[in-house]
Amino acid sequence: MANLPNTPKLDELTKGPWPSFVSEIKRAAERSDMCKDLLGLLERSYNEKIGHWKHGGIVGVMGYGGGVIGRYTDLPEEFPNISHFHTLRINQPAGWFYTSEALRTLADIWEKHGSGLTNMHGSTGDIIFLGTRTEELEPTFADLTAAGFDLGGSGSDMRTPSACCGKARCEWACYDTMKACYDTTMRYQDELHRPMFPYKWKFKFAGCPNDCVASIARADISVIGTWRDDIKIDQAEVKNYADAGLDIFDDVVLNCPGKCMKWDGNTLEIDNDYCRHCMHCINVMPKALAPGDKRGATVLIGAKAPIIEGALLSSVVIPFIDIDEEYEEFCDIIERMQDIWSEEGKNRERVGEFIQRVGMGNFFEAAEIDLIPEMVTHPRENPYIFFEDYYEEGDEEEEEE
Amino acid sequence: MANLPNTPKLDELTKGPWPSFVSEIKRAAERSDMCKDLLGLLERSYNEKIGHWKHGGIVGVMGYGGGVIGRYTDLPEEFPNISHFHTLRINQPAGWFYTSEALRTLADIWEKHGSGLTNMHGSTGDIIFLGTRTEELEPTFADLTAAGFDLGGSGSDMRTPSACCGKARCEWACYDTMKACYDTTMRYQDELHRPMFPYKWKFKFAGCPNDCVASIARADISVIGTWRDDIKIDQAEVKNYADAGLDIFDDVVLNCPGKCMKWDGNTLEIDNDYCRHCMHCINVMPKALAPGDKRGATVLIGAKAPIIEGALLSSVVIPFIDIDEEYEEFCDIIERMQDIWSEEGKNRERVGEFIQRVGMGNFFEAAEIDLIPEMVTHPRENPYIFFEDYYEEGDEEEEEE
Amino acid sequence: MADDKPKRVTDIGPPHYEKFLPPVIKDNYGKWKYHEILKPGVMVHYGHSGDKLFTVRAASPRLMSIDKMRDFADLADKYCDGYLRFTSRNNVEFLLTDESKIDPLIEDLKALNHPVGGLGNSISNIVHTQGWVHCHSAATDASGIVKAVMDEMYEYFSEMKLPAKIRIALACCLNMCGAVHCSDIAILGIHRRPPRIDHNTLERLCEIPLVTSSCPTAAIRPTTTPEGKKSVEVIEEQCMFCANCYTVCPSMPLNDPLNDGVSIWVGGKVSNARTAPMFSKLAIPFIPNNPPRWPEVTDAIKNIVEVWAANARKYERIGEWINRITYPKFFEMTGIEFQKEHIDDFKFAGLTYHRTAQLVR
Amino acid sequence: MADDKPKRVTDIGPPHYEKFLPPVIKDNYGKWKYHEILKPGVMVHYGHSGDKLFTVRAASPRLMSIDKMRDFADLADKYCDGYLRFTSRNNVEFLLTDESKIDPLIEDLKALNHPVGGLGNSISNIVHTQGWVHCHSAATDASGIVKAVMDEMYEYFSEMKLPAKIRIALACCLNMCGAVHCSDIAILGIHRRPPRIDHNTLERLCEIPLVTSSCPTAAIRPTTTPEGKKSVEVIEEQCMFCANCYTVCPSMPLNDPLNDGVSIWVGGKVSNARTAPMFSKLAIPFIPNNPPRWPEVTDAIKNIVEVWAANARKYERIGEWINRITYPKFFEMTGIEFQKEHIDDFKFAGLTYHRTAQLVR
Ligand code: SRM
Ligand code: SRM
Ligand code: SRM
Ligand code: SRM
Ligand code: SF4
Ligand code: SF4
Ligand code: SF4
Ligand code: SF4
Ligand code: SF4
Ligand code: SF4
Ligand code: SF4
Ligand code: SF4
Repeated sequence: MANLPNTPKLDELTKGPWPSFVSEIKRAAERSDMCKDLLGLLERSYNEKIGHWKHGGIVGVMGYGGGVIGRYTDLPEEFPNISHFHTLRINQPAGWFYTSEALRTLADIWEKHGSGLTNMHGSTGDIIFLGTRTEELEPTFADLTAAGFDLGGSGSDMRTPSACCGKARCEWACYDTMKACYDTTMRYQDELHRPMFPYKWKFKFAGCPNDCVASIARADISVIGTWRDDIKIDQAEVKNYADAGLDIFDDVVLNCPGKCMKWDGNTLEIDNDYCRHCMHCINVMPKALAPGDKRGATVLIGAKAPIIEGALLSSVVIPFIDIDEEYEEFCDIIERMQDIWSEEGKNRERVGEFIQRVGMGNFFEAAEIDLIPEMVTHPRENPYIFFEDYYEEGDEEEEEE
Repeated sequence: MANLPNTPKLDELTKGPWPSFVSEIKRAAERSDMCKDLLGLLERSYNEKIGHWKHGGIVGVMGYGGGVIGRYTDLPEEFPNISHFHTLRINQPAGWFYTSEALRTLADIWEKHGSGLTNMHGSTGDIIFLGTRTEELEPTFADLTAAGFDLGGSGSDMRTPSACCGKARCEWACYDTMKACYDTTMRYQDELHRPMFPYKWKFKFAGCPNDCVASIARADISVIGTWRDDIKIDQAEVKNYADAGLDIFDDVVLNCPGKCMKWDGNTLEIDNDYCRHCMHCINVMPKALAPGDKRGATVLIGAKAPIIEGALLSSVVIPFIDIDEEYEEFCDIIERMQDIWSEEGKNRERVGEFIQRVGMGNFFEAAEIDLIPEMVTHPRENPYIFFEDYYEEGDEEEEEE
Repeated sequence: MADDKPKRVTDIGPPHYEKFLPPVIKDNYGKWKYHEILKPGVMVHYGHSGDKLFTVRAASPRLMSIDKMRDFADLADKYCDGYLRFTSRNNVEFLLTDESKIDPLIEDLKALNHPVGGLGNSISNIVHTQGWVHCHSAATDASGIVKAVMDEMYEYFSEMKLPAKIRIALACCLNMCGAVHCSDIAILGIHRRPPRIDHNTLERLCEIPLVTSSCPTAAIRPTTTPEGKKSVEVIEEQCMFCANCYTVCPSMPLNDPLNDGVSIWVGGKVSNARTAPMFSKLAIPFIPNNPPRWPEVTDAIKNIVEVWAANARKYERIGEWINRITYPKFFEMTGIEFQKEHIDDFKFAGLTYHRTAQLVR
Repeated sequence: MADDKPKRVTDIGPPHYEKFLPPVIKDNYGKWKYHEILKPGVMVHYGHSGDKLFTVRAASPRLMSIDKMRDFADLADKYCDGYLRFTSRNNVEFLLTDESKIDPLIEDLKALNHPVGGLGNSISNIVHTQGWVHCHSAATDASGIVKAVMDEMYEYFSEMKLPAKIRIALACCLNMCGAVHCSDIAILGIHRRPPRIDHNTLERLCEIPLVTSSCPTAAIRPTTTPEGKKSVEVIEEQCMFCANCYTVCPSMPLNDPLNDGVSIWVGGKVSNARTAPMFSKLAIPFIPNNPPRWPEVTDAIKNIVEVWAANARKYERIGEWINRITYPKFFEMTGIEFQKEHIDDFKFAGLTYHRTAQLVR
């Protein structure tokens, strides 16, 4: 084994209170030449202020169209051990819960086949095995499946869905996020492993409007828990919060976007008809307030990063569905939308951009989804309405053509 | 003289508590055949649900390019008296103040030369003389100028500016709107009478942010009064309002967009650094609050109706200018903007659309106006920044090319 | 040539406003202290000097005969030393210094059929346009609907029983001369049938490149008729009836008795008070023209006003109220049907999509 | 062919999450009552059953060696019966039932250099991407800046002394894999030099029509080089450096040591709490790359955080604070210079213009 390269710039980053990725690479480099070369290459980038990776080629495991990102350095002579340095995306368990045993299994597999570097986790949610050679891909995959793991998505396929911890560790989960995530992952294994769409297709499941997986910003399909009956109030506990120093008026009532709360110093009144289910009051007084019992989810569509028409947030498709009970109906609606986008979307056109191009009304009509005011924050401001029919002379006045 | 035509549909509109335009036409029709034919034509429109006017030709008074809207009915055989039915736009006195004498003078001129129908006023602000023949235009104009009146704008020229009553009858006027309107009208007589721009060019002057002339929605140049020192408070009067039943907390403090007010039941505190000069608190308690003494105006640019890129509201150019004192500077800035738009605007491109096309930054740079954060509600959200320079290899790193 | 004629007077501009200001205004110009609304349609401004100026505001149909002008002049002479003004919403205002003359003036105005009101939290006059009285573009009449609506809304003009001001405006076509785009309630005439092309006149009256480029949706293409005339054709599915082509080319009228009508918009405002100015939003996409009283239009407006009045908080204008309760509630409470037309599909459409899980139940 | 080989296991999906849940979670699944934050990085969830689950959250660099994985596994065995999890922001969480084990666990974590914190009103871990460690597109490094910033922001992670949560994210190019577009503070790698074209390889590696159509500003045109090679050219003034062309065509790299760097964005959020989700807005258009510690970047962020912390109200996230005080005040208070780059000129630009007279002084 070669020595660790000299990396004065990187070494700066081993200092300080925050855990150091450089220390991690160095530690892995004790047993991996790949990591030694990576250190050398990275030091060079730090000196030259430029990356040294080439565009990936198409590499992968047999029968799968995704799950591996091919990567090659542009300095293979100097850093031969990372001439290949591919990434595997491994579908994480829903909610990112592990046992120590599972972690060790993963570590062992990666010690055997790759650099020993990981991301826990990638920003879509996968376990990332960072850096190996083409010929190791298939053996890694075999060991992973033997251990019960499978690859995640990449390319124009369904991407690895992810979920907040939900019912596992949160009192606010309005549906079973981890179950929905798991079921969705299993139902769409084919779509996940074999690119078949115009572009990527991401799902994220958040148990309540706090949206702890950032689904509304980062998923084509964002499922966000909510409720439809009244917020539960324990007035005595509200009073306790107030007595403990919480300024219920300034910090809660004034922050309510529905402007639907009243506090007289003793009792907190909520006009639930105007509650927007934003979570703020509940967040601030978790012991006193809770979402109601009629729980379910809002389904939204279309978030994405800026490339190319600008970043989008997801927008409402289904204001409320009891997704735990009506999961099939959820899938049915999703599939109707997915089909239209897959058939008519342009190459590299995310569903959000597609909807903007064809028009939300046309899109939902084609997907046989009722048009409802919840889909828009406000109706159109411009008078450029495409009326679809007009009367012809001779038509009965009552009758549209 | 012919008889009044039979107009059963229109006659319906002589009933009811609101003053009736039909009664007005009928009254004028007692001495005007034009108005008789107009009644007949209008009844026909009410029966057929369609208008009976043709696209105007170019008619006007000598040496002027605007001020007259040519109009011809498409049923000249049936309604020969309105085969011509042109409109004159007459520049109103600033603030729409009149003496009875002035009104009678106008009435006499119009009795002599036209239908006897007017709009007091048109929606840009002009006195509208509604309906006459081509050959009457020049004589009407002669009588008008003899009486001290002149035509207003139409076509691609500067349009008749208008102003709220301002200092004449409003305690909140932060600058002299009527003077600014008059001075502007006089300064730009040539621009007003002789179309020279890509499209229309409207000015409106409102004395305070209540914007009683709707300038921000309806004028290419919107001048809205404001102040920069503290709101004046008479605490005793505040208390009087409260005692008289005003809920200062709910109705005032909670409505403050700057969230900068405090009311403890006795004293109203305003953190003027965060006041947005919206006027609400002053509106609600005119006897207790008033704009400060450092008064002036915010100048905004670009409002227009939807045709063709969608309606626009004006946006900020100059956050604060003491326009009464710095009127020349105001004109200078306006003219710099006007020049760029006139030179580079496309035919039928309002300045607001022009700015959107070329980019606000480019437009103001060309007009030599400092770029300041007040011009935008928020900076860009998309990362698509056109950096204008980049370093070349060999450049000093410190130096942009 | 102009030079040969006797010297014409031009470019004199309007008369100077000072000529028309009553002495009390000249004395207190810029020195007003505060005002009070005394009763519907009547307010008083107090000068720092101690002077008082009383204003009586009366309705006007805007379309006025010269006889009415003279009536107003007579009233001004009788009560106001000859001074009066009009407002930016076409009301007439009489300017008095003698408080005792207010009620007699109001009586005289009522006798002339000019109700007094429109101040404070009321519905003021409807800003409007020409309609079938004068414009070739009109998809509906202007003055007729205004009269019908204000007859119906009369009590809200002559009393002050609303939570806030309501500004209604009407424009008879998308050119929006009534600048309705920022109104609490807007009535907008719309066409719904693509232009019909008069191939016989088009080549003569219109510039074909100007016509094709006038269309925001690129629905117009040059063509040659079977008879060999140069003309244009319209791809009907791409037309959204803006009539910009008609504005530049008289041979492409959109006016059509069966398909023209009225749309209703809500929630705009202009003032900077409390909230920033807002555009109006589509409430009802289409109501057919039904002269002389457009009952479906007046009903729709009455409904919106009354649901708002019953539910809004004090000072909450229609748009502010809806922004608080959200649009789904607005549709539910007014019973207006939500339709495809409500969903924006023009260039900023994406920004109107509901991009939050904040929803009322 | 696949059929000839011994049967491969595919499409099994991830392991079922239930396998990894500790008994206390299985017992209280969906039956949690409320939670409390006990101290920085430590919270307890109470079940309706009366059970308690303690969570200790520790920082992670995300880029981890398998050795660190094993360290975590050891700690989980020692304190948590082997149960742990990672968060959506790449922190690690240990799940305990025995309250007395919390402090020893924290000691062990500190010994491993993994500070505990990130709960409540703190700065949590920075969501980030690959950077120079793995991606060909990167305009800056990811892990290096994250380390430098978090070293500087450490106290805000390990204490809870901020008015609200701050979520920082980093993406090393406009593809925004770190989905930084809705972050309280976003660090975004940007290019500033148009692609340089490798005419020698372009025809072979790229589809020219795909390349020309990939450009949102239509800056790319097909061309033929003097040597007769089919290639493309870029109209440099029309390029805004999005790198979409490079994504579809490796022969058009934008990476450039002199012109790549970092931009800073503020005021985004994701949660629906109080206000709807918001995009981040440009705060600082460009800071050159300055490895290994990017001091200008850390200073800029520290400044923004501290000005906000000193002035915001409780629960007011950065974007909410700025929306209250307005952007002119933000620029004034932070001392950040307002530049032309701040003014939007992409398709929704008009909607960002300040269309109201509401202004602070
Ligand atoms: C690994 C990961 C970043 C990370 O360090 O965590 C990543 C890495 C890449 N992303 Fe990503 N993206 C990753 C999450 C995201 C996210 C975040 C998310 O999913 O929540 C986004 C923004 C959300 C979205 O989908 O819009 C994201 C938006 C993009 C885009 C822009 C897509 C768009 O529609 O605008 C591209 C460009 C592309 O697809 O060609 C891209 C492309 C890429 C490529 C494949 C670059 C390329 O063209 O080859 C990167 C490979 C880097 C490498 O060297 O491994 N990546 N990418 C993330 C996946 C890990 C995982 O599976 O868990
Ligand atoms: C563990 C985690 C979910 C997971 O399955 O991994 C989680 C867990 C909790 N979140 Fe979260 N949130 C988590 C990511 C998020 C995210 C996503 C993100 O940051 O990318 C958000 C949206 C952030 C945004 O708006 O930009 C998020 C917005 C919230 C909020 C709303 C905060 C706000 O006022 O805007 C709350 C409510 C609160 O803290 O009062 C919340 C509350 C909570 C509670 C209190 C819920 C509970 O009862 O257990 C949990 C601990 C609070 C804490 O961290 O202070 N969580 N939370 C994530 C921890 C990430 C981390 O390591 O820091
Ligand atoms: C008379 C008046 C309506 C009224 O009844 O009050 C009017 C009438 C016409 N307007 Fe207007 N506009 C009138 C104020 C407006 C306003 C309101 C304002 O100025 O505050 C607007 C909206 C604000 C704006 O300027 O954007 C307005 C926006 C238009 C437009 C669309 C302009 C645009 O940029 O979108 C057109 C179309 C055009 O210019 O070709 C137009 C065109 C027309 C024409 C000339 C139609 C035409 O193409 O020939 C109308 C002549 C009608 C007729 O038969 O007399 N008119 N027009 C108003 C002028 C009276 C006056 O001088 O006082
Ligand atoms: C006379 C007039 C100005 C003129 O020079 O002609 C005028 C006069 C006054 N306005 Fe106005 N406004 C006048 C048109 C407007 C307009 C323009 C419009 O309607 O097209 C607006 C903007 C409307 C909008 O936002 O859509 C307007 C928004 C206001 C406001 C802000 C209302 C709000 O809360 O949004 C106030 C403040 C108030 O009433 O408390 C105000 C207040 C006032 C005061 C109290 C100012 C004063 O101290 O004299 C005046 C009498 C109030 C009233 O009418 O209740 N004035 N006012 C206009 C009368 C029109 C009419 O006949 O009804
Ligand atoms: S999204 Fe809601 S349910 Fe899920 S972890 Fe966050 S707060 Fe809990
Ligand atoms: S959840 Fe939000 S909207 Fe509903 S009452 Fe609480 S703070 Fe108000
Ligand atoms: S805009 Fe202001 S100054 Fe002018 S009349 Fe209205 S309230 Fe008075
Ligand atoms: S003028 Fe408006 S922003 Fe200023 S203190 Fe009064 S209500 Fe608040
Ligand atoms: S709105 Fe249209 S129809 Fe009405 S006057 Fe203006 S241009 Fe004519
Ligand atoms: S009406 Fe408008 S959309 Fe239709 S063809 Fe004419 S210009 Fe085009
Ligand atoms: S943000 Fe850009 S540079 Fe960073 S990992 Fe994603 S694609 Fe690569
Ligand atoms: S970087 Fe973007 S804007 Fe520049 S040429 Fe490439 S695709 Fe076009």
